Amino acid sequence: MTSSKSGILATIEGGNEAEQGLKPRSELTARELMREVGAVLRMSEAEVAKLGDAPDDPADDQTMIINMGPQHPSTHGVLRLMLELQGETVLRCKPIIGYLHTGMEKTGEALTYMQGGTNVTRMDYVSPLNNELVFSMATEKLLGIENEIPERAVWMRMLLSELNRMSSHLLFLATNGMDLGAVSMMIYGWREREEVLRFFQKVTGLRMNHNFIRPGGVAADLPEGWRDDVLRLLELIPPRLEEYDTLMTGQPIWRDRLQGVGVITAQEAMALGATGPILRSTGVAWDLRREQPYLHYDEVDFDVVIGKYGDAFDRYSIRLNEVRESMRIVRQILDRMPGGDYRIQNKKVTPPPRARINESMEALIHHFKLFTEGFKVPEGEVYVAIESPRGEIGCYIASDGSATPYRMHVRAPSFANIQCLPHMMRGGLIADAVAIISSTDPVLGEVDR
Amino acid sequence: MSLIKDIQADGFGGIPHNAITAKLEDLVGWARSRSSWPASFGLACCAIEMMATGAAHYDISRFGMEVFRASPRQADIMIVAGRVSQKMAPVLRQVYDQMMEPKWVISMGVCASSGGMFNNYAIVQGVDQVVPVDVYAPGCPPTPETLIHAIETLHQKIEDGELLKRRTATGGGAHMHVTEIPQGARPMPVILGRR
Amino acid sequence: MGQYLPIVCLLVLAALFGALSFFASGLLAPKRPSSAKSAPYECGIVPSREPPDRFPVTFYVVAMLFIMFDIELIFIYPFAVDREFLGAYALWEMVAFTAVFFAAFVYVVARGALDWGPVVQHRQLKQAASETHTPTGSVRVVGLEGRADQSIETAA
Amino acid sequence: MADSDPSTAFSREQRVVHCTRADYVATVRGLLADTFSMCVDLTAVDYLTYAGDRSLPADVVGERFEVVVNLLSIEKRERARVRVQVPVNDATIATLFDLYPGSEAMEREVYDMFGIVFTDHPDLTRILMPEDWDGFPLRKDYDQGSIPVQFSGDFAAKP
Repeated sequence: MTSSKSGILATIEGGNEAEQGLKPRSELTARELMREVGAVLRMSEAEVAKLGDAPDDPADDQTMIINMGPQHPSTHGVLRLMLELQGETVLRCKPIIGYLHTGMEKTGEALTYMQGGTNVTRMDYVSPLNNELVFSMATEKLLGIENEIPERAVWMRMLLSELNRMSSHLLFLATNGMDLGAVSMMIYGWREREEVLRFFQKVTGLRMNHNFIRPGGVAADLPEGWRDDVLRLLELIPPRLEEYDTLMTGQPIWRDRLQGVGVITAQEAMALGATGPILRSTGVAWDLRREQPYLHYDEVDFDVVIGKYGDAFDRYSIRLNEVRESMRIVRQILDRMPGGDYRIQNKKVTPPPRARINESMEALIHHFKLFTEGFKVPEGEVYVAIESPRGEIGCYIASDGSATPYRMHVRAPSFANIQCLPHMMRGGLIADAVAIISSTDPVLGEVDR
Repeated sequence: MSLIKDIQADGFGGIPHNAITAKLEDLVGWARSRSSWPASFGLACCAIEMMATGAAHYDISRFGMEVFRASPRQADIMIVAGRVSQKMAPVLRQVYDQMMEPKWVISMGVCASSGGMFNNYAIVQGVDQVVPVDVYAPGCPPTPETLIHAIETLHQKIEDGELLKRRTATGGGAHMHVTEIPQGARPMPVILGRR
Repeated sequence: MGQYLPIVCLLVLAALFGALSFFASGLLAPKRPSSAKSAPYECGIVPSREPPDRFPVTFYVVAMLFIMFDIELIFIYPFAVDREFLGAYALWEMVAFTAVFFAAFVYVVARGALDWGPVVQHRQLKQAASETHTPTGSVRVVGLEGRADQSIETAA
Repeated sequence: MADSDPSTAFSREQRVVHCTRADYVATVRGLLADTFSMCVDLTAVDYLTYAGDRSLPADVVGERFEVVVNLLSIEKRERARVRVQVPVNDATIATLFDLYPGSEAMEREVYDMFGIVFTDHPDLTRILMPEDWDGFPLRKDYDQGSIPVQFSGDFAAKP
């Protein structure tokens, strides 16, 4: 039913999404309430009754449902949480998403494989290079050329993906600090992130949304002097991380705010499909770079960082130490970066260099066909998953032989991690709710796609 | 006296513009432009660049915008940073309505300005269909320098804007104010003053 | 008389500044009253149901405690200003006065008025042995700083 | 790898399990018992205008919709993909919520985008689109909704 009232003001009422919202207890049947109180996991009736806050008759509704809405400083973008509160204790929580739904999967079906990178890179805009990597690897697996990518391109992809993991975790440290009151942490976190972004700008030309990793390799070669830029980065950041340790890890206030908050067990994390630092904080050492190695991750040695308690403090320490691990990997990549070309020399996939177009007619035809129509990908469907800073990001492409993917679906780690929020927030305070949202480090661009 | 009633009705706008009050208008314009606080309306990738502009390296607190007010009650400029989806448009309009006068809007990034590369069902093709926009910042995402340039343009516009009543009898000049959208009418364009 | 002049000037300036800033916003801001501006700010959502007017009692208890101790402080100010003049007797009077309040404070804290919200239990994860995935290669356990029970030895 | 389960096929050396809607939950329950403890992704594909051949095994008849479930076994470090055909006139399929609670939101997204109804799903409402949005955007017959670019070169056809 199209909304009857016309004009701008009519759309305002449409914003409360009654159907998707959290219903007050008086409108819920006992069974629905039993399910919601046990959050997503099917708890047995006995366990839920033990929780004790399902009122005998929902009529005398002591609780208050408020909106931690789309425009809120601590929801990391446009996540909206409807919280049911008893005083300051959170009883139930329902994440409502879709406020940044951009129809990227529909747009992905209209763009050719060459242009797909620009669309995918805007999903997880905090680690764009990992999106492009998973899209390019899926396309290459469909083309069947995933083993013929030149060595230099593979190592460059690893270098950029690890540096992007560092910049993404630095952003997490900044916003996590600011959410919990350490406002100056925002400035420190961004000061380091600017250094990494400056390197990205020098290599890819852009600070974000680079579209640099493309099917067949990377878009351009590393500029001169990239090695001492990376070395400067590797000397600059470790002492800064020591500063973070003294500013945050060592402080009793920080520990009390994060320890024992948002606890999740391994079974719950696996049942909810949470991956990445959330799964590793429960002690399960599942890191795709180690368990299902892609690129050359089996040739570099690094530690998989896991936690023991499954709470927000573990997730914070995991991400802080993953920056150190990434730097260790980058140091090894520096020594092993081979020469050679940076893109596969298969004419059907890689456009010819600009200079050759003036000389040979064939290069001009290839150039024209690749950029107007794009290359055709054989039929089939494939699912490729890599380890992004937030967890397992997967790209499922079904191709019907034409130059545009028939169906392009990206499995976003934050989408599953956000579904753990109701489970982790149950019984905590609102201030803990802020800490828990920030500890799952959601990026709404990839949640809503 | 009609002057007192005008002042009560429209505050500063009620005083007629003349040689004496011109300096007062410049003072008020300067004061407003140098201490305008942005409402953080961070939606997508542009929000990350907006935060980078707020952080230490580019630091817009040099221009008086050092704190991003979360609640619209204390904000003067709304920076729409990111793509506005169909589900988000009512929320954007509601937050804009709840902002206190005088208020301005910077549409940051091509997605906010014109729908950008997402010309599809889900994105509002240009945020000026929802809120009247004063300055458009190009780029995807605009680098912090571009955003600072957009902020500077807006500051210049705030300073030059007319506040006092003009000689409306002869139609010369006009108020610089945003007329409230009456119930159910098409959105009214922003009437800009011509000195 | 002369010694009171600075105080009077300060008072006048304060009153002037207060009035000026009060009326300036009325003068400078164009008046555009609208229903949205008077509505409560719900992060951009128009609430479909009003919030219930009943608030849990714990807010009320904390408010009362604040008022009680605030007024106690107000009584201490005049004593603090003139303690030499008042001598030792007033000092002991003040100590008795404070002791009475302190007793009330101890009783209130003992009754648990100040422990706000759920007590955070450091729940140690009961790790089902079979479930844990046997990691290949080197694994590093972090997040152990300041944990209550340090008995957990780090994994291999 | 258990070869006994119904029609295991391979796409680009990835294990794919085809099954019918009837024994969909049973197949997934079998995989769950066989250490596939994590449902990583649940999505759907609309094969209305599919040109190529869908490499379906002989006994599976291709319907318009196809629900694709990606499972992950942390023990055996393997992935499996379950593909189920769903006809368009009766676009309903059982929910996996009892086996994998995490699939609740993914099923809501598939319902929101394709209109496939998941029977006895605890909370089947739209998740990405606004409440009163009619139509299912990711269906192939739902047009992309893009506004024609004003400058089209032929000046005569100015709107």
